[in-house]
This record gives sequence, structure tokens and C-alpha cells, in this order.
Amino acid sequence: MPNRVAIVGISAFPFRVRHPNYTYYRMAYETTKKVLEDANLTIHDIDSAIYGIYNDFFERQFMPDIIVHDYIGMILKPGTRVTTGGATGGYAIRTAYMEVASGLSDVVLCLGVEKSNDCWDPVTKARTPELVKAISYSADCEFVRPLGSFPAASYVLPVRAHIEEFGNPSEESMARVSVKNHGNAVGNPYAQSPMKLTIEDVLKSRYISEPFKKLDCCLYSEGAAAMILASEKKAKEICKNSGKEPIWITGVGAGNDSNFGGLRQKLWSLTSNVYASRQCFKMAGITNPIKELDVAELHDAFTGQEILSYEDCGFAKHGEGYKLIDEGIVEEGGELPVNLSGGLIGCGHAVGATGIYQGTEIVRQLRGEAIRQVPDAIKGFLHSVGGPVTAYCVCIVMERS
Amino acid sequence: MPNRVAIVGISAFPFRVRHPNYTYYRMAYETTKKVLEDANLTIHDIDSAIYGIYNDFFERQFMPDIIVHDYIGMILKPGTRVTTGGATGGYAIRTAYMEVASGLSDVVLCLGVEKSNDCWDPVTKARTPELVKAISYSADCEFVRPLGSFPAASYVLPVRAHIEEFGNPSEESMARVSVKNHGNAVGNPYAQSPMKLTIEDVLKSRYISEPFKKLDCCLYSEGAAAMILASEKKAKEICKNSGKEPIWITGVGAGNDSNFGGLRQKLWSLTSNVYASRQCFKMAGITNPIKELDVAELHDAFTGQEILSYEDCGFAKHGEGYKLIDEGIVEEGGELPVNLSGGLIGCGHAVGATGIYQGTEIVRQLRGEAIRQVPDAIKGFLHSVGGPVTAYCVCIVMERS
Amino acid sequence: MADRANEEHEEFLEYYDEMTIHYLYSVGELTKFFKEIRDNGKLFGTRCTKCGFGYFPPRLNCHKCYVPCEWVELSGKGEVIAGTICRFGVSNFTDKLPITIAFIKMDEMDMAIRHTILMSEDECKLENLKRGTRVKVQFKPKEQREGRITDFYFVLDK
Amino acid sequence: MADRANEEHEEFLEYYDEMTIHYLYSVGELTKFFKEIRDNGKLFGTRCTKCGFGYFPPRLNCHKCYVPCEWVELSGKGEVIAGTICRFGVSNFTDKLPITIAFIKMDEMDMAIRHTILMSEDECKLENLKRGTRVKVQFKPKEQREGRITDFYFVLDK
Ligand SMILES: [Zn+2]
Ligand SMILES: [Zn+2]
Repeated sequence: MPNRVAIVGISAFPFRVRHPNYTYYRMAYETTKKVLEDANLTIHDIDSAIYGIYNDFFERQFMPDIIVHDYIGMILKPGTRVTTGGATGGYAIRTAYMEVASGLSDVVLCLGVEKSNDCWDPVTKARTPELVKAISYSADCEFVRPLGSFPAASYVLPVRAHIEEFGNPSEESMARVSVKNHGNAVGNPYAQSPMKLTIEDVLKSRYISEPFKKLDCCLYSEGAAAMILASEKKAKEICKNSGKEPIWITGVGAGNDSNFGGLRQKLWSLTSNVYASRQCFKMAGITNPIKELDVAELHDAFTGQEILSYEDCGFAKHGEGYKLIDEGIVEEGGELPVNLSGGLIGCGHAVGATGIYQGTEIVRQLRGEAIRQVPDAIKGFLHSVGGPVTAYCVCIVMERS
Repeated sequence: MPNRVAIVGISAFPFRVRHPNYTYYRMAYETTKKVLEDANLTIHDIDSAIYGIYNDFFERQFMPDIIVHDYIGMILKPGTRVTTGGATGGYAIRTAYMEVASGLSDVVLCLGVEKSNDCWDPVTKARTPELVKAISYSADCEFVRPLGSFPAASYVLPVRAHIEEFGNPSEESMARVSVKNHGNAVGNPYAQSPMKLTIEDVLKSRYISEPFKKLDCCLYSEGAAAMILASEKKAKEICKNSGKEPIWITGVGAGNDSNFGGLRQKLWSLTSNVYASRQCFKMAGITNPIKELDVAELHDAFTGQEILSYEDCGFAKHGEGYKLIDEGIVEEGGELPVNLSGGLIGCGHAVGATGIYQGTEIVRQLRGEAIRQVPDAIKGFLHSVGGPVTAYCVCIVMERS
Repeated sequence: MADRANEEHEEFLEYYDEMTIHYLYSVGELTKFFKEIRDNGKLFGTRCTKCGFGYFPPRLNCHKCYVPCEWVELSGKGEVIAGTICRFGVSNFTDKLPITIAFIKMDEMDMAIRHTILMSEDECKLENLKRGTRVKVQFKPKEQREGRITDFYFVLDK
Repeated sequence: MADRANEEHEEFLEYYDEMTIHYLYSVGELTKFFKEIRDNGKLFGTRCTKCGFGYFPPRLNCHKCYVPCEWVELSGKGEVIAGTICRFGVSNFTDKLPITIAFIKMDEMDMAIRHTILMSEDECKLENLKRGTRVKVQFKPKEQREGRITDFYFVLDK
């Protein structure tokens, strides 16, 4: 029986295209300050830190964690950085969980930060293509990068395979996800892309990687997010002082698929998601996720990917994921609302921070502090994905007692 | 009381200047194959993996772990990469320990690999200066890199401060460490630089960063090393089948100092080492390390750093570390032999693999399988250091029952 | 705080910088694969000597069986598993758009490779990238080949 | 295995490659520091408004007290904490060797900065880099200054 671990503090730094007045370490500092306030602790109460920072090229700094560690006042304490593509935040929470559950540390800061839009292409004078080039080095540099590595292509290919296997999701169903997530972000001060859209708006936006259109894709952001995790004994002490409810991590699952998507025998299934979610639900004792969960944040880098994830996380049968969006099941007020924060599509994708930010939304929901609050939410689900063709996946179930 | 964790398998891939016939993932595969043989397991018995890979620039690949994960047959299982400079290997073991002790996984592969000598400077047509440039991006890119970031300078400055504070270590004492470690590597098939040297040879070698000379410095290598860690129950099962003795991890400590060495008030002390070793000894119940330990592998990227580490790990008083080498205490047959494998100076520094390789030497010593065997060794100590001015430090105590 | 970060738009300095590392790297155990492309215009995959699984891109060992693989010459013909047309992307590819990317399973192999299908402007439609679409390899002229993955591409096999 | 890796020296292919990313990056909250260097040839550190600790390189908040710091103009004088002479190193610095690097504590500050001391060939000896050696800042001429850390260096203050 593992030691119980709770989340006792959360914070975020707004996801924006750019924060030109902030270095990444100052964003980390501000976010740490806020998470300490939320937990009513000082930095001296923290035993250790796990950092979620995806891409050294973004920060223009290898080993950026050691600079953050110093800058936020963690000098002489342990600190480990996690870097697993888009799943960096999820894996950082998993690693922080391990650190507490192992007994090595009682109170652990889990901090994600990313500053992606300093990248700049001197030829086109544009930032995004150079940022995408920085990401392209995460694709196999012998076989994939030299041919052009496009994140949207990496995520659209399984969707294309799904369309050919099952005849769905349609461009309309995908557009519905875009409308939902951009819309959910409205009112969220941390979100980069709150928008009231129509299906038409989405369908009319230009193609990025067919059939994904501009409004099917998340945008890259600068931002940060943090959590404090604590052992059972410490969590009860801390929450007594802070007046916040401890949110327990009751399920953790992870699985990394081949980065060569062509090795997969069923390209239309994101098998890393299948493995990670099953492992997570098994640990949490969940057998019927759509019934037992109250709220979920899924990694929606692209609309079609969210729909495939419904299936691969066990919310719907294979080939029937589109029904969850078409029938409103994942909308606010539906049976299992997905991405009430806005998700990546609504909030932006500050890569290393994203999974942690998704986690803060679940904690807010379970505390009853969310902007689009699910009434009386007790169990929440976090799904964090990254790498070529969704290679990395981490899933976490959180509960309030 | 945390769950007990044992090391049940070890392997290494020889540290060499270059392995031109091997990609880094093939080195990882060969090393995994050997560690599975050592533990009498198959890859299907492994639940999860922790990868120690320092520098994406070395591998010419961001997120190299996802490629290794696939290539060694870990598809759909969890995998996390650790990257903490020269301390990557030590932190990887610490993280693997956390994963097992937390109860998330029972059997974890801890694999370090590095391929550094593909770097090449088109101006000088040389490899090492470009490799060192790859490392220089780990120094602060705003304040340090633009002025020239030299790893040897980063490690010599505390030694210079020590010389000014205490009048030692002398260049002769440092040379003795070089003679010892190069000499210990003789006969070790995994070592890159086995050499029988005289103190004169070392003193005559050219200056790199004064007073460090060429033979005071380790060389960068390509290579790999692996361990399998298991929970108590699983370890006993596995070792019953393999006939090997389980080696228990009884102490773990880590601490990261500021990467801005100028923030430290006593530059002559490697304070990350002080913090990590004390935490580790406390957990292992060790109060007098030089008496209680039988063998130690210290991170000796540079000779003078090894001498400072004697002090900061509590083997000698501050200012008296040089006596341990001058009086033969750390030599083979001495009271606490240090770096019987050859250390980094004798074996080379395959950065992400180094700490894990040091660990395999301690396991060999405790199993009674080492090349320079300490008779009846029961407790061993591993010290893994990295980052600007030794910012990262991890210490681990291992024991046989 | 949310507000503060938005409001604060003081003047800030911006600088040009780059991070660059150069290589003269070895392709290691893949040397045969790249040499056959460059010198002979031939594609080689590998096949597990135990379970028979065909790897392309090639790997010298089967990660499932932990035994060596052997080299297998390919006919150069295969079919699309899934494909897309990229119209926005990486800075060093902006002048090459649109690029058609697909997972292509070679006939003799059991996994697909992610590669480029060269299409005319007319051909460049999703409906020409359906699952099962037959494609064949095309090598660049010998004098342009460098022994890299970019030495060849695929075209529709009509 | 050890032997095998040594013995195996088959022919292998080597290729040129590079990894490069370009930036137009913001120095963020450090703008004042770099602007003062560039425009006014002045050095600024910061001081914690609570504990009084002096930071150089500057940081806008004290990581110990979690309160803001204030900017402090420095006299440009300081002393060596520890120094070394680098005679081998990074590829883009090989033509600049030897380089003298030291931790230098500015008189008004409580931490040292790692920077360069420009020395003549005669001066360039460890004995001129002893702890306590007095140094002073020297700025490049205004037209050469870009607002970067390389706009200034130190010299012996004799
Ligand atoms: Zn096989
Ligand atoms: Zn203060």
C-alpha cells in the first residue's frame, strides 16, 4: 500500500503569446510565490522540487532548471527536471508523486514553465515557424526531421487513419471541439485564446495539416503553473492552516509508445493513452470512467486528437468518440465535461507548464473554486500527452474525500 | 518507513572516445541486453525505465529517451528521462529509487547513455572544442556563456579558493589523484584512459585552466551503463533466480546549489556535496563515513575536485582533504579506497552514464566481483556531481546484507 | 496577477542570438542502409531472424525477441497507411510547402515509414492519399545523392 | 562485449549536420541593467529591500525573503574572490585564449559575478589573480556597446 499523496497548493501564470517583461525564471518565481500563498507556506517549507520544462531551445538555455532552482530560493535542496514533450507537465506531477510516496520528501514543489516565443526566424522574421523548428528536433533526427517535421502532421495522421477506419470524426465534429474549448476559455484569466466561435468560423479557417485547420490547433504560449504535493500527514497539517481541502492523487498511469508511428499496428488508436489510462483507472479503482468521473482535462493540442482520446481513455467505444461531442456529453453541463478550463485550444500550450495547469483546473474543480464549476465534483481526471504521434502519455485521477 | 529497494542487475558499455559503429540507441540496446542477462530477466519483466541522458546536443536529438525506449523494447511502459549535467547518472538512480519505493513500479531499468563525440567544429576540424561548446549552453546564457564558459574553469575556481583559504591542495597532491585514478583504471575493460603515470608526467602536462593540467582532467566519452532496481519482494525473487546478491540502497541524498558560484559565501566548499552527503548518511544511519564505508566512487571530473569532495563528503576536515591522498588513505588497500574503477579520470566521462557506471562499480565491490576488489566490502558510497561549479549533487549509500 | 502580467508592457530590449552545434556524425550501424541508397539506389529493410517482423526504417535487432535482424532488399513498392498535406510549418521548410507526408508500408515490411509523397499540383488532394493508395520509391539522380533519407521520395504508383 | 566494441571498426559513413535555432529574445526584467550599460556605461546591481543582500548579476527579487529588490548603482570597483587562466576550451573562443576568468565581488554587493579580467601578457599569471586583488570595470567605447554582458570587462586596479 503506497503512502497517500495530496495536492495542497496550486497556482498559474497566465498563458500568453509572449511575456516580454519576464524571463522564464521570473515567471517561475511569481508562480512559486503564488503557490506558496495558496498553501500558506514559505519556500523554506518545501523539501524538494520537480521542474517541468520541455525544450532547452525555447528557454535558450540548457539545464534551465538549475537557474530556476536558485532563483526561487531552493538552493541546496533536491531538484529534478522532467522533459517529455507535451506530456512534460503530467510526467512532472507523476515524478513529484513518486518523490513524496517514496518517503524521500514530504513536501514537493511541482513547477512547470516555458518561454517559447523568443525563437525567431531571420529569413521570414516570424516566431512560430522557428519555434516549430525547435520542436522538430524532438522528431527522429535521422529519419524524420530531414524530411520536415510538423507537429500538426504528427497528430493528424492517427486522425486520418481513424477517419478511414470508421468514417469519423467529421470536420464538423472536430469544429465542435474547437467551439467548445475556445468558448470554455471565455472568462478564464489564464487563457490565451478565449473566443466565442461558430462551427462555420472553424471550418472556414485555413488548412494547417489537412484536415486540421488553424482553429483545430492550439497555439504555443509562454506561461507557468505550479502545485505543491505533500504526504498524508503533512497535507493534513498544511490544509488545516490554509483552510483548503487536500486533493488526493488516487490513480497514476503512464505509457510511452514508439515515436515511429509507423510501428503501430492500429494507427487510429493512441495506444499510449490506452495503456496509461487503464493503469491509472486500475490504481484508482475506476471501472466505468464516464460514469465515475465528474470532470476531465484532456490534452487537446488538436481537436481531432481530443476525440480520439475519448475513445482511448475509455469514455467511448472505438469509432464512437465523436458522439460525445456531437451529443453534448463533454460540454459544460454534460455527463462528463471535458476541458472546462478551455484546454490547450482555449488556454494555449506553454508546453512544460500545460499538464500542471490542467491539473490546477482539476484541483479547482474538486475544491469548488473553478470558473465553470461542476457542481459537487469529487473525482477528476488529467490526461497529458506529448512527443511524436502522441508517444508519451500520463494520466492522473484526483479525488476529494 | 519507506519500501526497501535493491539493485538486482548491472551492466556497462565500454567508455571510449568514440563508438563510430554504434548509434546511441544501439549502445543503449546492448547495455540493456547485458543488464537483463545479469539479472536473468527479459525486457518483458521490466515495468518502467528511467533514462540518464545529459545533453540533447550530444545525441543530436531532443528527447532521445523516447527513441531509446522504443529501441530497447519498452513500448507502452512508463519512461522518464533525467538530465542534471554530470550528476545525471546519480539523479537517474535516485529517480529510479523513488519509482520503486513509491510503489508505482516493482522493477525499474535505470539506463544512462551518451554519445558526445559526433560534435565537430568546422573551423578547427576538432571535436572536443565543439563538444565543450555544447556543454557551454548549460552555463547561464545571459551572464556566463557570452564570456566563454569552460567546464575546467567552473571546477577550478573553488579549488583556487580552497588553495587561498588553506594553502592546499598542492599541484603534487592533485597529481597524486591523477596517478591513482589513471592507475586504478589499468585492467578495467570499460575504462577509456588506463595509464601508469608518474607525478612528474602529470605536472609536465600542459595547463588547461590553471592550475589544472591536462592530466588533472577527465576526458569526455561515449558509453553506457545500466542497473535494474526492484522492490524488496521482487528483488528476493529475482536474485534467487539469478544467483546474484541483492544490493540495497540504504541512503539517498541530493542538493542543488546555485549555478552562480559567486552567490556562495564559502567558495572553497562544494556545499551541494555537503548537503547531499549529510542527507544520505543520515538516511543510512552513518555517522563516521570514513570508518563505516568500505569503498567509494567520487565524481572526479578534475583531481582537485576529488580532494575538495573528501572534505565536503565528511571524510576529512576542511583544509585537510589532501592528507587522504598524500597518506594513501584513499588508495587501493587504504582505509577508504576511492575510485578503484579509475573514476572519471581513469574511465572517461560518458556524462549521462557516468553516475550509473560508478554505481555498477560499487555493486561489483559489494558482490565481490570487482577488478580491484576490497575484501569483504559491505557498505559503498556513490557521489555524483554536475552543473556549473558543481551545482548538482546526489549521494547514495549501498549495502549488502 | 493575471491582470498584472497583461498590463505590464514596459519597454524591453530584444537581441539576436542563436544556439548552434556542428557535427561530423557517424550513422553507425545504419551505414549499409545509407550506402546502398547512395551508391546503388536500393532500399534495404531488416527482418527479425526469430519472429520475422520487417523493420523499415531498419534496425539491427528485434526489440521484441532480442535477437539480430538480417538485411532484406525491398522492391520499392508500398502503400499508404495514412497521409496528410502540410500547409504550414517549420521555418526551414516554408519555401517547400505544401508537403505531402504519409505513413507508407513497404510491401515486404511490417511497419510503415513516415516519408514524403511527391505530388503534382493536380494530384495534391487528400482523396489521392487514401489508405491503400499504391506508391513507389523514386531516387534522386546518383550525382545528387548523399546517402541520406532525403535521397529518395515516393510517387503515386498508377 | 568490451572486446567486441573495441574490435569492431567497420567502415562507417560520416555526415555534416548542425542544430541551430535563432532568436530575437527579450531580456525581460533585466532591461534596465543592459540599457544602463549600453547607454550610460553604468553598472547596476540590486539590493533586497528587507535583508539588504546585494545581487550582482541583479535579480528583481530576493529569493530568501520573497520581497522585491531595488536597483543600486555600483562604483565599478571590486575584488577577486578566485581566478583562473583558461588555456583550452570552447570552439568559438579558441582564438581568444588565454582568457582570465574570476569571481569578482563588487564593493557594494554581497555576491560575486563571474567575469573576465583583461590582462596584458606580462600580467597574465595566477599570482596576479589572488584573492583580494583589486579590479575595476572598463566599458567598451559607446559605439561598440550593444547592451550585453560583453560590453564591459575588468582590469587590475593598480
Ligand atoms: Zn523478433
Ligand atoms: Zn532578502
